[in-house]
Amino acid sequence: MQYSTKVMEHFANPHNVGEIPDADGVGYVGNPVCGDIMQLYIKVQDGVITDAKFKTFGCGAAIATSSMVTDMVKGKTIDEALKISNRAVAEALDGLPPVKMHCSVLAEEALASAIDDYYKKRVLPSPVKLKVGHEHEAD
Amino acid sequence: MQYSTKVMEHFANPHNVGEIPDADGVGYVGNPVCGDIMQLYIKVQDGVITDAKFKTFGCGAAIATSSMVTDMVKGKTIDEALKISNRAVAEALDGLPPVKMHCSVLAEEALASAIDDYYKKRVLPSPVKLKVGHEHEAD
Amino acid sequence: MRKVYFDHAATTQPDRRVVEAMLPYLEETFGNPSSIHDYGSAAKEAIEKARARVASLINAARPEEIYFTSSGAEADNFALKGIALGNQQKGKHIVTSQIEHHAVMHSAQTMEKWGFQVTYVPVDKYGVVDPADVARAITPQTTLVSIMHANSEVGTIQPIAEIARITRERGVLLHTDAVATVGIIPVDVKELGVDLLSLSGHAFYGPKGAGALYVHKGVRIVPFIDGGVQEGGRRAGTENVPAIVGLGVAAEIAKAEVPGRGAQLTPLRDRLARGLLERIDRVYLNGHPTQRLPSHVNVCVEYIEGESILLFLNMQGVAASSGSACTSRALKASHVLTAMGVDPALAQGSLLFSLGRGNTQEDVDYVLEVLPPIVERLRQMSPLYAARKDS
Amino acid sequence: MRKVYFDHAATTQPDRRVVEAMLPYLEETFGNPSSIHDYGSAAKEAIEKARARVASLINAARPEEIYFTSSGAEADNFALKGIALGNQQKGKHIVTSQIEHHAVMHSAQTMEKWGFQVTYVPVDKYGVVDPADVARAITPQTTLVSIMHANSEVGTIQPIAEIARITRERGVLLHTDAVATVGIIPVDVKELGVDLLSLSGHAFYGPKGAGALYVHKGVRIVPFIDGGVQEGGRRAGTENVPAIVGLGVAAEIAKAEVPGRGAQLTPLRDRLARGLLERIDRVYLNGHPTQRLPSHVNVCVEYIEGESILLFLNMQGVAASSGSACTSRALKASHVLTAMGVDPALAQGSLLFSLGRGNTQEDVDYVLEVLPPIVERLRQMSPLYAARKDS
Ligand SMILES: Cc1ncc(COP(=O)(O)O)c(C=O)c1O
Ligand SMILES: Cc1ncc(COP(=O)(O)O)c(C=O)c1O
Repeated sequence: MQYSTKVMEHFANPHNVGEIPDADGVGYVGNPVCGDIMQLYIKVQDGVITDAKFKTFGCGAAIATSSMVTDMVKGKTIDEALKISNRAVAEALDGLPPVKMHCSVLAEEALASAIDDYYKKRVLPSPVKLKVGHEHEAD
Repeated sequence: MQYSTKVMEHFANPHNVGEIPDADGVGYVGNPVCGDIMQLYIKVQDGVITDAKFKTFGCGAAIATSSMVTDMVKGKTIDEALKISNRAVAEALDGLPPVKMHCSVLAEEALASAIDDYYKKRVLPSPVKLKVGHEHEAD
Repeated sequence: MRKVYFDHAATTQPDRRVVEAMLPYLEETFGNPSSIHDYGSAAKEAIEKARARVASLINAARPEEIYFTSSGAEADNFALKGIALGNQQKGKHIVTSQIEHHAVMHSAQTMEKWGFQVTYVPVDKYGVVDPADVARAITPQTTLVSIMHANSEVGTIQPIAEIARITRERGVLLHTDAVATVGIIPVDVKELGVDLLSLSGHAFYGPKGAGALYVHKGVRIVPFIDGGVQEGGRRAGTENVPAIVGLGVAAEIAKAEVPGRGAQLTPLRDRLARGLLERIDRVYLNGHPTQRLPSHVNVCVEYIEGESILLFLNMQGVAASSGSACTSRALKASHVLTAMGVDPALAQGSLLFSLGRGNTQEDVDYVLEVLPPIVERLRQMSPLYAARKDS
Repeated sequence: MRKVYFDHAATTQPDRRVVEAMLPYLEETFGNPSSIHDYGSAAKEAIEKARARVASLINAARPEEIYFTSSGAEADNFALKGIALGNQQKGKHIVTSQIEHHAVMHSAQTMEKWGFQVTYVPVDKYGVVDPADVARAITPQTTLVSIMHANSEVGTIQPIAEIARITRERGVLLHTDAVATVGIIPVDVKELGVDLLSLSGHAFYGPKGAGALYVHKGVRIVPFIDGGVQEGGRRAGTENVPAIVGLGVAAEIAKAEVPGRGAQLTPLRDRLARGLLERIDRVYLNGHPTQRLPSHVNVCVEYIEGESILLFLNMQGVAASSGSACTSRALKASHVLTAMGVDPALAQGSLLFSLGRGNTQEDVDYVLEVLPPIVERLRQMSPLYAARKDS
């Protein structure tokens, strides 16, 4: 498989694996039939994401993008985090094989889903437009 | 080219090349468009073919079958000669590649044409049924 | 680190004798077999010798019944499209199964776009086609039935001889994709009763770049690659002489060695299968318990995904696959497991260990040692595993 | 006896560096490029490197525009059938010429059976297609024009860039069969302006078993060999890794050497052509006097037939051909010479000497020495020669 060294590093030793029991937002995207599920937990303080963790069922790229996106959001404001595109995640991993780009999309969506959950939990209008009817439809 | 040794011998040093100026019968079959022409001369004495010669325009197999058929008819009666089939010529050459079998047909036809000419010259009814409308139609 | 190659279903390492036989044809004896000079004749002779050897391996009556192709996939395309197009005045219906290799399946789908009807017969949970289903699927318009000899993912062997009795009675041609069996287990076209059979050199210690289609004499088939007069006018393109020579030698070696290969592989296969079931919970064996190749162990590991397991195995020196090599870069679950009724989520965790003649008991034991911790680690990362423990 | 190989149009001897580059992939690095382990990655990397090299040789913008095939013939079939079937919603008409290689011509004829319309544009007596004829042949239903870059029998080079201006203006795709030119003379897909281009490794000191089709990005083409996801899903079958590696190295070598090859071959070609005309009466040179390959000398020798000359030449150690290797075992006169208006009887006496980089002036002089007595001898046997002398 033509994964970059960076992808393989994050796959072999992923950062931020686990759950946050008292998370402020939890995202859950994908489904087992498609072969990828990401569960992403965020902790938010004063509009800033202070911690992020994930659990992922999926291929090497799915695990690596989960690891990378949780790294990237930490310390960012919610608004900044929402601007992290799937391309940015892929680029931070020195690229993904074309057939694996959907994993970076999933990572972006998992993050959006977690932020959406954060707003919902606080009964605030969510700025997140979740994609529906997509192959990896938000749960 | 998968010619037998026998074919190559007859091709490289063909027997009976030439013309018989006072031939008793001359056959001429094939046409240049098809890539093969055989001209076959016979000398007949008391119903026996005493000599045969040929000139051929054509591939290796055309030349080798000409050489072989002229060898085979010498000393044979007309009736015996008419029984020489194209298969017999091909077998005498230890076989021909499938795409070259038509050359042995041409040799059979050249012989038939020469015998037919022999009867015609003597104003006798010819026992030969020349094939017409064939790719190598008798001339 | 130990290196264990358990991906013989994807490709095999060419035999040293195969490679050595090829070498002169890579450089010295380089003529075009169609040329009518000594360079050409030498090449032509070499491919005719190879043709006879391949014919002999599968017990074909005549070497001319063997048409060389560039791969098993090309042989499959040739068989399906060549027969369907060549016999369409009789009808435009073909029958195949739901578990064929993509080369057959996608050829059939292409033919549907061309206006042909295709029936895809199902399989049971072991991956076996029921000959009665084939019999029911045949209509007066049917020209061809194509059922693979053994499935390359799960190793299940199909009842081809039984199916052949039906196709013969019904006057329908029978093709079998035998890429997974030729050179691995005994294959005899007369015993099987097939009209066409695909094989591929690299599947049995031969070279890449050479496969073949057996076409029984008299069968009406149109060329797939149009062009010159090579292969009796039925397959154009300058012949890949070195690869064809290599295929011939691989066939010769296989003829001698195949009878012994099962006896070597079966105990290893069974040790591996048993070990996996014992050491890892929630692991399921796929395929038929007895009607199976001696080489294949296909399992589903619940809660995790196949590729991630393979990547970790690779870091430990173990080469395996998640099923068909052709789909291992694709996204969807194996169509074979799906057809067998395996739950789609479970099918994502499929692993294929395909053994070959170089493998030893130490290889098996090494895999049994390194795999359980990998599975455990990935399960710890899996939301499905967590959810299952919660419930 | 001296050995002279003058049949480079049929095939060439692979370069030593090509063969050496292939060796590791025959045995050691045997993985399937689709496999996701180190064995697979090593193979995958090797073919991607080769792809970049082939792209560079023909100045393709992107390596992904190169699809590996098993031969030039397969590339031609892929181009014609893949484009015609992939774009049939636009129309079912294609334009080609009367002098194409059989791989193109017979593909076009097959497509006629499938209900496509094909226009075969003529050539002039030098074998040149008139771009105005192509322009006239294009209809609103036309999807593809396929005109070869240089004819492999007579060596005439076609005005592809001019034709490209027309096809681009008319919104029609342009394919060129460049098997006779890539690696022999400079070929640049951007300068030519083509959308698709076929090439073949064994034509330019590369291995048999590897060709390629260049497909400009965005062009709609359906797969020819259906199956797995190899070659971006556009060409199935396990890749012939060693041959592809060899093709890559041949491309790299050609990139460096092609600029010099013309200068080496042209004087030899001209010496041979001049010598034949001087030493044998009733010999006619075929092809264009200047717009021609540096390698080809094609002549017709009146009153005798080509194969018999070739057999005698072979006995003297000289390997030549009567035209396309694909037809040299067939019966009919060359369709190329016929399209050029050569008298059919004369066309039976066609000879092609195709020179390559190993050839020397001594080779040329040797042929000029041995050929005249052969011609004389066969003419003495020929009834046509006798008839001509009589008249
Ligand atoms: C112009 C041309 N096209 C196509 C081909 C077929 O290529 P291959 O021999 O690789 O099948 C040839 C073969 O020499 C050729 O000369
Ligand atoms: C059953 C089956 N059919 C066809 C093929 C395709 O053969 P090839 O890899 O030679 O293209 C394979 C490949 O492994 C296979 O397993």
